[in-house]
Amino acid sequence: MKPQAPDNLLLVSSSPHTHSGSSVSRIMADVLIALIPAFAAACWFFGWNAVRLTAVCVAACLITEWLCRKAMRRANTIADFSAAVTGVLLAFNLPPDLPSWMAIAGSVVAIAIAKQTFGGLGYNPFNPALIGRAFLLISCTGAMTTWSASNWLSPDAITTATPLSLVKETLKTGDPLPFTMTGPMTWNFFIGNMNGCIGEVSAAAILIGAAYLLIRRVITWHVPVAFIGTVIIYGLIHMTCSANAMPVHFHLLSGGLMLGAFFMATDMVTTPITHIGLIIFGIGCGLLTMIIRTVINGDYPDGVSFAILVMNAFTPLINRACKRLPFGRKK
Amino acid sequence: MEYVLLIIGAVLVNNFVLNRFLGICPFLGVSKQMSTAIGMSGAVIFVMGMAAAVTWCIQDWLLAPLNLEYLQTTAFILLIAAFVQLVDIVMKRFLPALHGALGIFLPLITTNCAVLGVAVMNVQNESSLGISVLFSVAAAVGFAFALIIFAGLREKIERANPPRAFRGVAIALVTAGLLSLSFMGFSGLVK
Amino acid sequence: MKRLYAPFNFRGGVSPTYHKETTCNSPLRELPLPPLLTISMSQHLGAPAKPLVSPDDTVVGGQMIAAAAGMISAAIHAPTSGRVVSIGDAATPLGRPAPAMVIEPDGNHTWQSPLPPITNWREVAPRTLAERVGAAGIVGMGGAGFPTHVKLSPPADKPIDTLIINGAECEPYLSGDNRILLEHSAAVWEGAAIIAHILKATNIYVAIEDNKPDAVRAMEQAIPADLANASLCVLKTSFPQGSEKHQIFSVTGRTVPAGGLPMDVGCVVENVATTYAIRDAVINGQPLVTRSITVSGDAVAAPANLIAHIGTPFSYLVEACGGVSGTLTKVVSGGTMMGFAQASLDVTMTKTSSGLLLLSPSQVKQFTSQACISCGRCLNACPMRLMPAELSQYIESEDIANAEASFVMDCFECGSCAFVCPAHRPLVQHMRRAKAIIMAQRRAAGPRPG
Amino acid sequence: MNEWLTPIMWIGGIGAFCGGALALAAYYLSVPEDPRIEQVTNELPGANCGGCGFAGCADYAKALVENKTSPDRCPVASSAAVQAIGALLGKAVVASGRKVALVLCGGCNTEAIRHFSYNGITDCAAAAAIAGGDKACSFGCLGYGSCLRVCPVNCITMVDGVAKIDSSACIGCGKCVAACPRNLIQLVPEEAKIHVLCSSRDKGSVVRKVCGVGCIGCRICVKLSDGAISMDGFLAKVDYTKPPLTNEELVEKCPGKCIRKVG
Repeated sequence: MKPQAPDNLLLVSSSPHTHSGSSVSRIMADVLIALIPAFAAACWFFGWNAVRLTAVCVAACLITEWLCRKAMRRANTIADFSAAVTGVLLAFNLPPDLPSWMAIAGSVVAIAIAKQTFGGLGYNPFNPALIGRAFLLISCTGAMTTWSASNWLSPDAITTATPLSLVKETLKTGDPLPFTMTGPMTWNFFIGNMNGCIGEVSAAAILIGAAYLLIRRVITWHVPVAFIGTVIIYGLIHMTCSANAMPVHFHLLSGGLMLGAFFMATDMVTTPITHIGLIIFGIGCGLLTMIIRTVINGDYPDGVSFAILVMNAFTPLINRACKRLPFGRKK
Repeated sequence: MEYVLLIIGAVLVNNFVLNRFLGICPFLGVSKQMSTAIGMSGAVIFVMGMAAAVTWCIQDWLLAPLNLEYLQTTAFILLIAAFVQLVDIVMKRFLPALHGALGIFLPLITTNCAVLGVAVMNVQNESSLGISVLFSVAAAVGFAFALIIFAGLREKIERANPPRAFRGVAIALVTAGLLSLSFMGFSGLVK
Repeated sequence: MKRLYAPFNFRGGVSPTYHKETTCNSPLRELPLPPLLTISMSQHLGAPAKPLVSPDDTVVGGQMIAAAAGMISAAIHAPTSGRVVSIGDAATPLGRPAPAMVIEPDGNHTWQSPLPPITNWREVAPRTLAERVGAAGIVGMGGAGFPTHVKLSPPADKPIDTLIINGAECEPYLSGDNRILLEHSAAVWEGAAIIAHILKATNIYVAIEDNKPDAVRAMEQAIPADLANASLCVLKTSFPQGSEKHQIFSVTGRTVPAGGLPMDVGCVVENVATTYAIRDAVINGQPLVTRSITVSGDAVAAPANLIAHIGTPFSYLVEACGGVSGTLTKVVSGGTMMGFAQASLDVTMTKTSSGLLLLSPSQVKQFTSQACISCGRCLNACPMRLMPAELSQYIESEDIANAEASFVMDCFECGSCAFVCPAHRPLVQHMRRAKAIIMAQRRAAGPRPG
Repeated sequence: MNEWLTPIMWIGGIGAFCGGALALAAYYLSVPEDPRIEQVTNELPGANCGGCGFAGCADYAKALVENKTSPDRCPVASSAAVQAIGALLGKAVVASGRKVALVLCGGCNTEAIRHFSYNGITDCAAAAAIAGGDKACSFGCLGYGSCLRVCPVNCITMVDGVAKIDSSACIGCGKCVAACPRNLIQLVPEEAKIHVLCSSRDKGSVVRKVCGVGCIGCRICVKLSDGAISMDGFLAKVDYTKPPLTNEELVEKCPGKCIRKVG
């Protein structure tokens, strides 16, 4: 006769037997909520294309994630929303006219290669969305740097470049700066009325989302402050050294700086873990961004995504260097 | 300023490993541990600097005057091979711990295309002896830079949980590819 | 005037939901003897006690039934008169089985304490009093179970100037210490005075978290006029405020060095229940055979604070509180942060059982551990300023040497890291595992020099 | 000089110079190394399993040559290899027969009960530290695979909550023996096929409550086995120093169903 186990087995686990209730999916959901204002701004400025790209990227990311987990015979992780966050962030880093198939290709690379190859969320050394973008930028350079005309300059000066690339191209040919940051121009830049990737144009919308993340304590101030602070300091020094320098607020409001500083460089998985490490990370991002932006010979007008990726590579080294001493221990 | 640009160019922009894809074998081989990566970095910087000097002397004092430039590759390989063997013997005698740590990879520098590559590049650029050595050392520092970053990353991915098919070198190669992708952002900064 | 607010507060820590309102107003109630007592020989930190009686012997209440085995050990006394049924292995609340003595009470409760009362303790040598504490089998009743007489006999080169009576009770649900502070305020002060006399300590603090205003008021009013330098220290409510090292920091600003003891910075911390037991042992000559225990949780019908005999089965405590209500999924001995989950209710209480929690499915979630997303929350929560995220990854990849180099041995398993972890990683269990492996390695390597 | 002689001369000259320099360096800077280390390393299996207690085959070979250990420490090497090493070192060695690891527990999920449900890390030692482990039998295999993870040849699988070792693939390195917190794994001679698959020292009445295939201490096997099985308290144990058991009657007659033929 076989022994019978009692009907109602008690659950036994290690302490603690209570939990704060936080979860990965809650964190990712907060990031998605924080991206809503930027999405609204994208829809306002780019219309149907913003919806199309975001939908395509999110769908492609989710499907890729599902397929990868299936192929690896592991538990499904769509429910933690991390793939959705990657999809939205990737979409926000794409120009409005990018063909859908390219967006899909970028999403597949982001999830399949940059994330699931390493075993999924938590193991990836690089930010998947940024890998997707860098992949597209290098493989489909033309499409990734084509911008539909918008009215961010005066209507008679319609241009098909982002402010950053316009500045860089002009300086490369030796011409003076193409425009000055007047009051209305700054306002346009701030609300997002300019050419650029769909989610990065509106600093105002991103700041609203960032405030939500800070209040919800999903992100800490360290990376954004160090990142943006470094950009400001570098920008000020650059202005005093060079006659052909754009003002600091141009650098703050153009390109992917705001989106990068608040949403990409704060990705927990790929950034250092200690506060000091995060500050070093932010400073590194700021420096590299400005080097790529201001060295005229460079191939790329904006350096935010590459700067963050390079600093992602440095993250293990920063973690190694920034260990802290426990309570009661001395050097 | 020219020298600074030369160094930045060799380290960041035209990095031997991440941009020119030279020296991949030791890059993958010794990056598993930070300690060996640092040891290897030292060895490569030393060997590349010295090899540049030796090959420059052979090129400018022997091959060029005798119009034997077509022997360049053969002569360089011969010299570098002998030189690395010498370093190996000296290190085994005087730095046995480092020698043990580097293991097979020190002799592998012999056939490392990065060493030959830098020597050939110096000839192509018609650099002076000083510039040749500086460029070689900078290139080696770039190699070391990439190697150490990669060692840090590998310690992280060592703890990752890739699917069975990607375990080991496969995931290391994927990571190296992504690292290279990240460094593409520097392209064009320095010619 | 004697109330002061803690001038410091340790860094880190968490704020769990305390659930104290269920029992904090329920007075201590004495529980009758159960039909069988199973008294573990391992009720304290250190070597298990050596039984002094054999099966079928009869014992009287207060009789020493097991003697301390070595320096770090404690004596055990019979809670009542009766017959020794058997001595054999039994489960302990800490999980590991240990030798235990089963006593069947005879119902007469004949009591004959071997310890004469000492009422004039002020004239008695500190050494004699410390020996009395040892003879009464008193151990740290906050949870660690460190034999108290050892703590009260510091070496001559470590003078003690500060005594802190730990009334923080920072664990969720528990309110036994709170009740002692409220109901026996004067006795706790007297106990504190005895300990201060033993240690020749000049400053006495009773430290209470600010979520127990009643206890603070009661203790403030009860400060004896003749006790110089005694004050009531109100601490910020934060887990783990009850940890010795952190309480010393909060109260005095002193940092106990890693691997060191409070006596290294001239402090001794005693739990409220221990202080009360010390007073009983000295003034009434009572060995430690009962203790306060909070029976709480949402799966028990009538949560209460009880005074129960050591060796009482948990099932008996539950019955005394109206039995199980609803679905019972988890039984925890101690608090929810650092307590131990029990395999069954057959386990019996010991000198360190401060609480028995019965939790329903709504309070207990089963989690699957995910990969660390390095959010860094555990770093902010860790009161020892460790890096649990990193440590757990080392341990997961079996890199115990690196974990040791990253100070895993400094972890005291408070659970703050696992409490905040969004990936639900069993961080404490990882730490425990690494610590066990390292301890085994150290034992195998033999005693370390020095 | 003609077109082909010049390059040959120069390359030859450079080569000769380098060769000379190397020869000199090798001569003056050489580090003496015992040639037997390499020979011994060649004889070792090269599995680098660490079963000998050294950091790998080369390390073991070095220790062997330096006379710090004995050649029979390698669990993997064939007896011929051990003899060869002994010959190299000038030592007489008696090679022991091949040993394989065996899990002495048959309490799978359908036979042995679990008395609570465990939620935590998948590691036997960690699980055993919490309320004594979830298997009701305090001697039984917990099934959280600590042995499986340390096996250098991946020959352990978890079958229905109990570790099973593929004896044909096992190299007998003994890592799993050390990894099991319940000390259930033992190295047994490969020829032995009939085993007592139980390690419970509990009384029969206790065993019956928690496991359907546990040793109840009935002693029937002791009588049948002609001294090859003896009682250790309430547990029957096979004496593996005696010739392997062949009597299949043991398997049929065991009332606890814990004597089984394996492999």
